[in-house]
Amino acid sequence: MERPLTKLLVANRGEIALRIIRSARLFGLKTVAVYSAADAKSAHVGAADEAIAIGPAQPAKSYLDIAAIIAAAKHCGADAIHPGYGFLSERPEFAQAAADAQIVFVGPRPEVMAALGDKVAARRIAVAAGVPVVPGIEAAEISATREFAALVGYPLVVKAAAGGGGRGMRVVAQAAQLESALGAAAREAAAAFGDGRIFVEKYLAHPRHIEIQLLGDNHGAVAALGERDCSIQRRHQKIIEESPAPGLSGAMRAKIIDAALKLARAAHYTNAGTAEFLVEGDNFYFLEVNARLQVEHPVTEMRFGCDLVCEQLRIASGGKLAEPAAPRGAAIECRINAEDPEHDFRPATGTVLHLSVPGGPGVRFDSHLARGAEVTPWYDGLLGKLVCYGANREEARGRLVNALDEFALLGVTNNAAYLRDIVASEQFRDAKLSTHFIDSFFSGWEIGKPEIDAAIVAAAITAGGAMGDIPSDGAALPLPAGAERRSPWDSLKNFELWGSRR
Amino acid sequence: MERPLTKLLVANRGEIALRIIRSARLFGLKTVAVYSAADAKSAHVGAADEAIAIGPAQPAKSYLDIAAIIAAAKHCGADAIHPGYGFLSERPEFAQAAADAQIVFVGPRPEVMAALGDKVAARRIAVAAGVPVVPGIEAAEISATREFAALVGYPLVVKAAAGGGGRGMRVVAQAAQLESALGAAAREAAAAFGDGRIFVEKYLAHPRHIEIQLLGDNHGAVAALGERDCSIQRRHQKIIEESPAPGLSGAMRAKIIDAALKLARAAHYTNAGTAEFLVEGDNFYFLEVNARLQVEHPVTEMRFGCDLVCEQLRIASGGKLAEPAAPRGAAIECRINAEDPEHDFRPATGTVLHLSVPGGPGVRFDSHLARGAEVTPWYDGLLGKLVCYGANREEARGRLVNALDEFALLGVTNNAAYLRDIVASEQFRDAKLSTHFIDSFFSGWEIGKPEIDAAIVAAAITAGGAMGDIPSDGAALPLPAGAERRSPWDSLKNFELWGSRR
Amino acid sequence: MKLTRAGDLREIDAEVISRDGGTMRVRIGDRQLTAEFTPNADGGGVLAIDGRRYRVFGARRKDSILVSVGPASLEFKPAEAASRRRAHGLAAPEVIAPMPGKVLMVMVRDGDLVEAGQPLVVIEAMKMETTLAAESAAMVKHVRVEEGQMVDHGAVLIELSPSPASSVRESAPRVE
Amino acid sequence: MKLTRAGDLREIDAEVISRDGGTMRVRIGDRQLTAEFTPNADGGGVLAIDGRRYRVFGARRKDSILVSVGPASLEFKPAEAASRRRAHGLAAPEVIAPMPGKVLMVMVRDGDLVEAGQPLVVIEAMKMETTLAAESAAMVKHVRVEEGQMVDHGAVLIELSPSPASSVRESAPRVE
Repeated sequence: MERPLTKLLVANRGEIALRIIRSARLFGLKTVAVYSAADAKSAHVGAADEAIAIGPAQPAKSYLDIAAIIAAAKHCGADAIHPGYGFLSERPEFAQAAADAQIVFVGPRPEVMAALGDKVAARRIAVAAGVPVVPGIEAAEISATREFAALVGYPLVVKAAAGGGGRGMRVVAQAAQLESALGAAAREAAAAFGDGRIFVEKYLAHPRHIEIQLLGDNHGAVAALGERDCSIQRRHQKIIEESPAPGLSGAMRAKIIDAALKLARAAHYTNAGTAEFLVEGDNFYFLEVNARLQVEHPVTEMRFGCDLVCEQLRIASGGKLAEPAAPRGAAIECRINAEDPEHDFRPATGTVLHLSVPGGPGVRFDSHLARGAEVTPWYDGLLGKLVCYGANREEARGRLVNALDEFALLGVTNNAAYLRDIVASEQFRDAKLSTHFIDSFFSGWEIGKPEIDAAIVAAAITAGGAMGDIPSDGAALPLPAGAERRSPWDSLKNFELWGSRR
Repeated sequence: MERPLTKLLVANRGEIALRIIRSARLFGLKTVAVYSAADAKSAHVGAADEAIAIGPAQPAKSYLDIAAIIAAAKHCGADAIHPGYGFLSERPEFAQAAADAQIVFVGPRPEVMAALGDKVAARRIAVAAGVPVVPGIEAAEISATREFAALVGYPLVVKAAAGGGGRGMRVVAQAAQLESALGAAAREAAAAFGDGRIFVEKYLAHPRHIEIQLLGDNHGAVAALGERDCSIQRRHQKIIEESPAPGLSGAMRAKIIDAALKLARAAHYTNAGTAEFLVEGDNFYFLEVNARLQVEHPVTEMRFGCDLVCEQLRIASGGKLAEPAAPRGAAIECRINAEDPEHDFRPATGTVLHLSVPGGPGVRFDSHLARGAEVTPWYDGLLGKLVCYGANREEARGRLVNALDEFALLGVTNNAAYLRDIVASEQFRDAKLSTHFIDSFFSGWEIGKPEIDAAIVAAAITAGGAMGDIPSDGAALPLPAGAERRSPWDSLKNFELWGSRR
Repeated sequence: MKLTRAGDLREIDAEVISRDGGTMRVRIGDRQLTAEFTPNADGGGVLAIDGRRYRVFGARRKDSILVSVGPASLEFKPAEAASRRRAHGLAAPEVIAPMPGKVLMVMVRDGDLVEAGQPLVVIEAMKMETTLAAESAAMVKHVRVEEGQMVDHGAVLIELSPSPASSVRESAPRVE
Repeated sequence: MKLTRAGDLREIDAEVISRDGGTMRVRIGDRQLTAEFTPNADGGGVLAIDGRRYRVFGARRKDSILVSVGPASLEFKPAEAASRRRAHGLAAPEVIAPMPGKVLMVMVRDGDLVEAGQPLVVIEAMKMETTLAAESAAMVKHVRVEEGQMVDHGAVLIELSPSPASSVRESAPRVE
């Protein structure tokens, strides 16, 4: 059953492609990057041993194009494909296409993905295994959905059946919004996952999001590597994740882990996956299984001292699951996104003009960014994951505050200051965690007044030329014929006071 | 006995100053940086809550000026001083001056430093505690030193009595070299430590350098946090360190730890310190105690999941030593130095024009460098420490090879490629560790021929303007009167082929 | 100098009153503050204001200045650009694409009267839908895009003119 | 073009023979190789030669080009500078400070005859003593520095002239 692998194609981009390449190299594999036209100069392309262009910027014609990726794998002689997260990672057709091409897919078998990766089918398995679920229904027909809504009451939550990561998810507060929410969710789901099926669930009042990291090998062994609390979400997407879940009782943890293992065994689950639950009071409800590596897997790695991508590769090559080490300390991750937290988290794009990355003890930064990197509108806005370890939660939290204070990124609007204020807050310190954390404590957040004052002074210094490089996007631009090369800042006479003294 | 601290002055510079500031902030202290004129724009100055200029570039007039540093601490109201390593860290007068000014010195008490920090006195304590030592003598008189040499035979090793870090150390192969070696060593020792006393020891044939991390509190508790193997040295300075020491038997480890604890108890040692030993076959010999934080402390931190600077601060504020966590996995550190490994490690200086820092799981980089940072000739050439963790040594080693492959630093000649080749070598993989490792396997090292070919091509591309920023040191230099602004590369007509196509 | 933060219409009136070495006296609106700037080797620096030290970086772009203060990053534009946008007596006379993306839905037509906050266009970028709404009551003068079209950052999607019914803001509020 | 690596007297004769997009044919000495360059967003790029990919960066300085290939960093100088140094038929007609530092010891005087490898000056920099030795047999023409003096990178410490007894190297060896 052992099948030694030699060359891995990474069917993804951004930080996760780079992260997979790093571990694949550690595991002894040659690595192949694939890239769209928009990513030709991206970090994962330079990091791999080979790089293959698979199509234009549009995801549907590149990172979501199964045929193009399988063709690339055959072309370069890759004997394994790692799908990362998002894109094709939970598409059974992709796993099947790899299998048909005699290529090892680093993930569960297609039939397991089909059963567990789909929210609707996964609920059936959970119910059969005796695992509690949130009341819900597949929203195939609007009349049945209305009936369900009348039964359980509003608010409801609308989700992509095939999805994950909060895409296509919407909360519906009253009956009048139901139809339009279903439409918008279906559109986003179709665009993001190529599958517009929608699922509707009862919306819990103050749940925590707790998930269990699972690993299963091809010899029937299944293991759980503790839990993660991912309650802190904006727009239904996680932005801060941690392990262990603070304040979770040992009994509750044991019950949830037991439920996750039951599910995994019932589904004959293999490779890495995550069982997600909502926890409210003394109850917990199965939510879904993400049949892939999770964005927030590093918190588990830091606590268990393991490398989940290496574990995935070991399992994929037929190896046996090793007994996980005992967990130690605590780890917290935050996601630095290209978005504007002062303006409803609207996506941002741009070129990185300056990047300061924190370092030192207990700090990990997973990112494909560097000075000069471009953030385009084509893909999701995850710029990097800052993860801190501590002997306990307070130490991990303190490190993360300090690391965010050391972080600086110029050129792409991002949420680092927002994350910093959340992690430094009393509410986070006191672990008042629920999926409504942001709405309860951090809606209407703004950059502090003293920081804005400092920024205005810094802008004056920059305008005067006493700080900052000349970025390539300004200086190198060809001027239209007849235009003068005159900076709008030339008129700011006050500020030349600074420049003139240089 | 508890004395809560509020503000810490960091009496050091470079990576260690930054590293101490990070942990002090985590511990809840305000931080004060001090800096010489050469370091005014350095990272530690920007990282602290306050920064105080203490003198000109010459170490004797700034970082070694006890009066200036104590005055700075009083001026800003610091109630504690952390000395880092090097500079004043092992000078009892400094610890005493702090005590006299009612400032907590983060380190052992002055009398303990005087007893243990000095090689000669420390040997006496070791002998009294029944710990084996290498045959040696204080070289106060040349005639007595000659007698000792005749007794134990050449080669001998000459060291600074007050020193550490290999400074002033010299191997003497034959009698004729003895006198000049003593002279040179005394000069370097006087310059580096303000104390020209010299010690001479028998030079062992194939010893490993094994050291024990010690912590002692003010309540009489002493703990050992495992060992580090620091055998890989060039010019008697460590460049690669790891924990655990590969292949060291459990029995030998226990004996060495026991000896280190005996010594620490005999000396009533407090705060962090390191007992260094040479191990040859079944024998081990006490070498010296470094009565301070060690450069290579991160490998211990990674393995034990602890923060040694926080432990130092806890101890200094009167706290009790916590039972150390059980160690896990393996960690390896390498020191990236501003030096030329192709030319006898001669020191290098310059301005950082580009820096690529590796990231991802198990990678830690402690450094004060950033693009634009200047490396001056005034201080030691440590640019940063790259430390990797692994579930076992092979994983840590593989990660370190990959991390070094991802590292790039332009503008200051450095040993990253040399370290990469060492860590990737069979000899290092097989842990053929002795203090002669470099002489045996890596003398005459050169950058590989394929890499030189690639570099020549890259130089052509750079000459043609298709790669690289225009660095500040070239473009911004004022030209001498009458000089033309003409690049020597203008004459390289072949290379304009590239430029002309842009 | 007069500037605005990107995405914010309030005008900031700031002035460097005096400078001595790294120490500068700055007026922001009606307030004055003293700031001390120490450059760092990495191209940024440290700004000390009221006993607090801020790590700052700056970069000039063609039409804006980008600044970071600790982990916060801010974009400033010269006020003249903002004034141009307010020329018609509207909070914003144009609906502009805040990022490149695809126009998913256009909810209005030429001549429509819209209220403040009314959704006008939905853009998709980075896998997220973003709805652009009217900043004040207005009349839709001209819809410049259609559904499915790709647009660049800064592209004008819809031109607005003052609504007959709306009360026109004469000047933008200032940051005190 | 002719260039040398800093600290190495051997001359490298290299030429870009042809170029098509990112693919170039390069001659180095008597050998030829094909290299493919892919720029990366960070200002560097990837160079593929003989099926291996090298991560490279480059920077131009006033009188040299700096290049990194993976973790290795190299400095190249135009060969003309090196030729100047060989003008007197010596391996090096001058002893030059390889870094800024303090002159700790001067071991020779004007007129001394020295052998290849003989120590001439000791410099201290970065807390380390570095001994500079004669690269070939020579006569000490002029000692320009004294003990205790601070010197800059590139400063001429000692001028040498051909030793009457030595065999003079006519040309520097080339890297094949």
